Amino acid sequence: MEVVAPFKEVIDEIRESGGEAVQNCFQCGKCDTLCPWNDVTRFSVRRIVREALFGLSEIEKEEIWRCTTCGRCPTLCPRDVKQIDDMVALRRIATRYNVYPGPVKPIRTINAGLQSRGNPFNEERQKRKEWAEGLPVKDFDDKTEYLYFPCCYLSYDPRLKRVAMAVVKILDKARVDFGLLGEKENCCGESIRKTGNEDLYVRLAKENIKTFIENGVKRIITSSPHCFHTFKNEYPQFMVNFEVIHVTQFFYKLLKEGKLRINGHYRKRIAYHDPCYLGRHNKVFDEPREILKAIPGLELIEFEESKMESLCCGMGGGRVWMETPKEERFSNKKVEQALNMGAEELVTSCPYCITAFEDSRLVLGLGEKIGIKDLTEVLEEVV
Amino acid sequence: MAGVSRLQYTPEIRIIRVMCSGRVDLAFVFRAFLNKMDGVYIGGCRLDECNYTTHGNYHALTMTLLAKRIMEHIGLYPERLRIEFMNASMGQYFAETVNEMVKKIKELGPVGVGEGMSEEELVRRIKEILRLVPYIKIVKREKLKTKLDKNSPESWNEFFTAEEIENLFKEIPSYYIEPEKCQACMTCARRCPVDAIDSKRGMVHVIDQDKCIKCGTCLDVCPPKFRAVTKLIGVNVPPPPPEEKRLIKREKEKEVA
Amino acid sequence: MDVPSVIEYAWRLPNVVHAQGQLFSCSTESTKQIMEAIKEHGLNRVIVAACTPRTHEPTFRDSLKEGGLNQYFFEFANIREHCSWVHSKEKEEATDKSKELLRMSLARALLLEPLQEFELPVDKRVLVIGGGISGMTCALSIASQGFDVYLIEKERELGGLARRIYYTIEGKDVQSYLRDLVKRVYSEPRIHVFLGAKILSATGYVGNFLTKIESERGVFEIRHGATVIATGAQEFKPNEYLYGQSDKVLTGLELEELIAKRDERVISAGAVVMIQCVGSRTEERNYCSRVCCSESVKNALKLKEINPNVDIYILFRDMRTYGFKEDYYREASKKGVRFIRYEPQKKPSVKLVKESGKELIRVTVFDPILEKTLEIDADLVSLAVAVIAPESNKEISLLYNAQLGPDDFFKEAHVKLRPVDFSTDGVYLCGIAHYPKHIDEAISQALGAAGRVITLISHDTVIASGSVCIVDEKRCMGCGACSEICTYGAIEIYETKQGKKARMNPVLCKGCGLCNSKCPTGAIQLQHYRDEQLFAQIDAANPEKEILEEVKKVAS
Amino acid sequence: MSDVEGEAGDFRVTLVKKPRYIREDKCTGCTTCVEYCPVKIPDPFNQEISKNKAVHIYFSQAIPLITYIDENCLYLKEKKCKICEAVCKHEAIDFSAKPEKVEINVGAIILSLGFEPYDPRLRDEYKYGKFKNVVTSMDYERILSSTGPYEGEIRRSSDLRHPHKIAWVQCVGSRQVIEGGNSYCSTVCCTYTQKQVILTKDHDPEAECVVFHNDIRSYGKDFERFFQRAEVLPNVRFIRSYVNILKEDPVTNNITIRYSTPDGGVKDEEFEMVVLSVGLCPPKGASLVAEKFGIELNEHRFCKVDSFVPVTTSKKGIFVSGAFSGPIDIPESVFGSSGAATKCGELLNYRRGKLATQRVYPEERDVRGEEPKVGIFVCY
Repeated sequence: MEVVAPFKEVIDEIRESGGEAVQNCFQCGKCDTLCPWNDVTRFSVRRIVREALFGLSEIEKEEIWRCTTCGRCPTLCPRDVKQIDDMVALRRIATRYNVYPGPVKPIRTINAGLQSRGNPFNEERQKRKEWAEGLPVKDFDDKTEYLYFPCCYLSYDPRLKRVAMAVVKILDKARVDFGLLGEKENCCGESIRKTGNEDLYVRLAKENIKTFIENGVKRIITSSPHCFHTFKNEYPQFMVNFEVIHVTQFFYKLLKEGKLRINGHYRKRIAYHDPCYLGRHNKVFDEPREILKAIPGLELIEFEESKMESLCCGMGGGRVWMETPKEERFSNKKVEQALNMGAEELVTSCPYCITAFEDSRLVLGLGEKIGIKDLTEVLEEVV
Repeated sequence: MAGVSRLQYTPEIRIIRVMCSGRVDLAFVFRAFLNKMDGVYIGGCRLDECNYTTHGNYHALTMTLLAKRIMEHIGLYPERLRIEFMNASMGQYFAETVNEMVKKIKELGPVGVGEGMSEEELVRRIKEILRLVPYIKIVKREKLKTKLDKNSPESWNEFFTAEEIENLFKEIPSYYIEPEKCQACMTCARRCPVDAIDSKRGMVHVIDQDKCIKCGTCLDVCPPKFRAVTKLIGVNVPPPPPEEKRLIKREKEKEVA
Repeated sequence: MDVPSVIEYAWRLPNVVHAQGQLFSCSTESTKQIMEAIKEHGLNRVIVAACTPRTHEPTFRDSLKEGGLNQYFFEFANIREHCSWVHSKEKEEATDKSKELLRMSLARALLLEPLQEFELPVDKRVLVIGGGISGMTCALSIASQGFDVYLIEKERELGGLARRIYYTIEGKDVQSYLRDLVKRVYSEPRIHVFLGAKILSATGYVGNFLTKIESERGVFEIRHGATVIATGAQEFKPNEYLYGQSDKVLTGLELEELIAKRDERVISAGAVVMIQCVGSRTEERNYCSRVCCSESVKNALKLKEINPNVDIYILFRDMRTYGFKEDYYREASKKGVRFIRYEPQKKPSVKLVKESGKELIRVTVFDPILEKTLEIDADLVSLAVAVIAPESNKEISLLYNAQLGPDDFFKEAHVKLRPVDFSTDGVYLCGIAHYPKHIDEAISQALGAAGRVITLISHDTVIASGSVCIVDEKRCMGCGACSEICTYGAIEIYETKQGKKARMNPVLCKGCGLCNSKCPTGAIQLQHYRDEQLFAQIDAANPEKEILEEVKKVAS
Repeated sequence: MSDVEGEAGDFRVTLVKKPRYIREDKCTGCTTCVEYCPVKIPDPFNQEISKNKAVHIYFSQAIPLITYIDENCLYLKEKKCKICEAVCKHEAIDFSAKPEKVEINVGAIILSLGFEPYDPRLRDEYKYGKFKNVVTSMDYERILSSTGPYEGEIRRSSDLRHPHKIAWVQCVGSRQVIEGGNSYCSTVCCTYTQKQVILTKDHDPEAECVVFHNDIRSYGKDFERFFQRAEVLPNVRFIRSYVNILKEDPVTNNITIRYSTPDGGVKDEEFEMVVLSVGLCPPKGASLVAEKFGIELNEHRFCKVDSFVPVTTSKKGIFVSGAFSGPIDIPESVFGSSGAATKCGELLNYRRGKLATQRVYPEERDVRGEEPKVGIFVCY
């Protein structure tokens, strides 16, 4: 049997990196029973926390990179162990030592892109607004009421550009006064922060904040729950408070106020997937559902695990940039579940989720059988 | 609880209240059979949950096991006797076990009849047992005190064996006062707990075998210088001397003189 | 069922001079009817055919007393729980059964005898054995209600185990509470304290005890009506984990003392390991000592308070910080106290090592979640040792017939119903003599015991049931079958001119009747449940028997 | 209790007694009214698992053992029916009853408000009310009871079959700092669960019982032995892990539970029934009571007690006993209540016995030598 002694220096480093809450753990194992990884492989949050308590963490191993920060275990942890903070703390140490095991290696490239061009794809800044060409949208100025912040994925990803376009069309129909900052904006920094690169996050955030302030931004509409979460919950650490609203919330408000009217039908059976950062982390469960329910002909069905229990797509916590073997992808499971429930379309409202589901659809060869849509796209068809 | 809960059970039973199952005397069981009760059900507290501190229910248990063997010995079905342990909330259990027992006894038939025994024979055998109850209590006293293992009821059945009961009845002693030795000192008569000794001054004492409970007190207390009482096993007790011959020697001599 | 036919049947039974139906026998109206019928018809036996004696027997017995009749001439036939309710669908059978139960009751009733309940005078003074927190609390409460208390303590100082406890987990100062308590005891004129006391002998029973003690003040005979056992408990001294071999290994209380005194060893300690369940939850002492988990958490929190940099490891099997104490367990975790679970098969091991010239205790323990063995170097090791019953419990148990449980703690009469009483009347129990417990719990129990004592001694007399055993000495052969099974010690065998005989102390008899069924000769009889009374009832169950001729003979 | 004023030694308490619509002096508890009552309601005593009538006896050992009419009564709601009045032979039904105001003068007050079992509906994760065969320990207690909804047979509500594989989930609502939970330990659940396991095995020796826990807290007298008694029973397992109540089989209504294993894995296991060992919460209305009596509550909303004398509240003359002072078991409650009584005695000792009167009986008749004369009274 391996004999080990508590490693004081590491304990201190973990604590300083924000993993102090590991000491709250009383080893009940609840986290392991909730963790979606245990649906596809073997993974123990409890053990990682325990190792951290004694400074025995193995930062060179892939384990500390697993957590998708889906937030299931911390919401039900009886001891408030703050597993996400703990995991991020460990990743911060790994990042500090520049240790990235195999599947995590792409993070290096991502870092580079974010650093030089403010987006993970290392795409040119100028192209950030390309998708909006020919659409009824103006540049944001200090008289514009709302900033629409489409996120890097909606800006560059060919599939997701369609979502951004849909948003713009809807906003236009509702005569909302909004604009884009385009090349001036950076990635929100949410995911890179979760990979432990705190410095980069701070830089991105500060730049964004500066841009927002300089351009007189007060109200921000976001498409990505990740941007939404960061602006709303994390940027305030820099003493700023923007009014942040997610598109689903905003559209719901427009519908309720009668500024947006649904004219068409959408005769499909739809399963709605709660993105972790919209749902569990920010408790936005009802607005997306209310929108869908308001569409005539649309039949909304629920997953067995939904809302607080919703199964993560697997892309959070920087996993979107890491390699996950086919058989370990939560999104495959989710798409299959939707199919088994008889859903014709799987609808969600997060670019990461859509990326993951589209990928699963492809990998599983389900191209014809199920559609993957952002809620915005559905709404756009009927308003 | 069966009553309060209005649980329905078969109406054949008659309940007699005692404060502790340990109060149920071996004699009560046979007295019931003598009265043509076809079964006897003893209900006690759950083992180790004694309402007193005496754990009388364990004593009731050993008594029951012994009684069952005796019943077998005299040709009665031991299933006619049953002991169950329960607490106040176990009305359902009570009702179930009573129903079960009554059903079983209906299968066995009326006491004696079911066993193919004539009524006279049944009464004779039970009366004989009732007469021997004190003897049985004395001989089996230590064993009846045993606190059996409540977790292995399967072993209870072997606690008293048929052979043991066989011997119990084979070895029934009788006490007899030898006329030649008795000095009519009256000690035994005074000490006999059941007044079974016919004692007159100057007359040889005689033990009334029907009254005698075989406790052996007479044997113990007869002055060593006389040693007039003997314990007889497996032999018939000689008939007492006729009244006219009971005058003891000393008195006879007096008379002659 | 058909009540009129039952009444009609009742009239046909021998010796029945009155029979009537009542709508609701236990109502005031009906009991008055019974009283009047006793007078009018000169009744000397009353049978009520109604419900269970458990609820209304006292009511009807009272009616008999009001009617000028001995209450033991009352007999209940339970035709509700035994007939109408349980055979509600078989009206005829239920009616017939009722008649038979009535006949059986009558047979017994004819043989009932008048019995007297004893009124025993109650000495209003109380003996409290043990001058710890429990004993003092109990004594103070009793004394403040106007009764004299003799508080005896074997040590030369009051306080008991609490003298070694400095603070509670909630942070309260135990020593100042204790000082205050002692002061209150000494300033209470009704409490008579005897220190350095030893009990020489004790006799008597509820209301009338006589205890002889020897103390600093000499030999005294104390008469008292009630006895409270508050003898406390003690700390187990282990012979494992280097205890007694290294001064770095302490018990929890020893550590507490060092903490309280701000001992240099505590202030400078880099690492402290606490090992739980030392001597508890073992084969030898198969119980949980209840307080140790919270005590260790308490000490850990205190240590962290004094010295935030100290590393504390608590090695436990199950953390038993029950109730609100759980909050302190969590707080300790939050403050960085590390909790390591061990299984009894893989107990931690402790050895002395020298590391860079410094002597340390090296504790190794297998962590089941890490699946690795942890090695911790500690400056101090504190053992959460068992709380054990003092040897002297056995002696006191014999003196007052106060039973002990399997672990030699005193055993209450009933876990839930009578948790501070003994099955021996007039003797009560509180504090850690009962079982390890926290101070507040001990105080609560001490007050509980005081309450029970007051319930007894606030009356001038106690009433003992008339349904107790009596001995017919003539029939007794002195075999001792009765006395050996009477756990109340109510029967003694003594020498007479006619040999050994049993003698009953009716005050101690609880009326279970076990001795009756053990007696070969029928010399010992439980009154109200005598052999012939029960025989009569059994005989009367026989429907063929033309009843009661025999019974009537006996009865008259 | 509608009002209290005064101080230690002299409290005036106003009580409002709700009508039971049954005359206590006339009702014999024959339950004819129950038989005829047309209104079926979920039985409140049986955790609403079985049905009872709008007029009913609360439970089989209730004192007094007579009926009451609850607010579901058709007559009380809509002035219809009154069948019970017609069938009652004892004229015990009294719909004219009104709430009664009673004023009492007392020297001291003991608050024994008890506790409220934790409601697992407060958190979706427990699936109570969602999965049919998830019950609380209170439900299960009734299910085990011979006067319970299934007359002492263990059945599950989805198909009334006897479940043979049952899981207990410990610390439901206890030992947690999550919203809707209690941070403290409820103290009694470990032991009552063991009792339920033992009783389950008594009912069905083949039953498989699994208890999921994080610590077994057998801290009380003889609890350790009791735990061992449960632990050694065949097919009984105690597993150290909190769980995720994962899913319900749509056909069998069996429930899958996921638990963690020490080796870093998890296991899924299917059960026919799941019992939630719910913890103890402060009694409902504790805050209102506290306000009316002028006593303080602690941070968990239980009664705040003197930390050395746990039967004493923050107000003189008002004492507390039982679980209102915190989660405690029956023995602790019993000696605490005796303790509260003695504290009242200390307070009111100066007027002890002032209200007592001696009862005098007539002289006892000597019946020796009399022929037995028996009087028989038969109760209808």
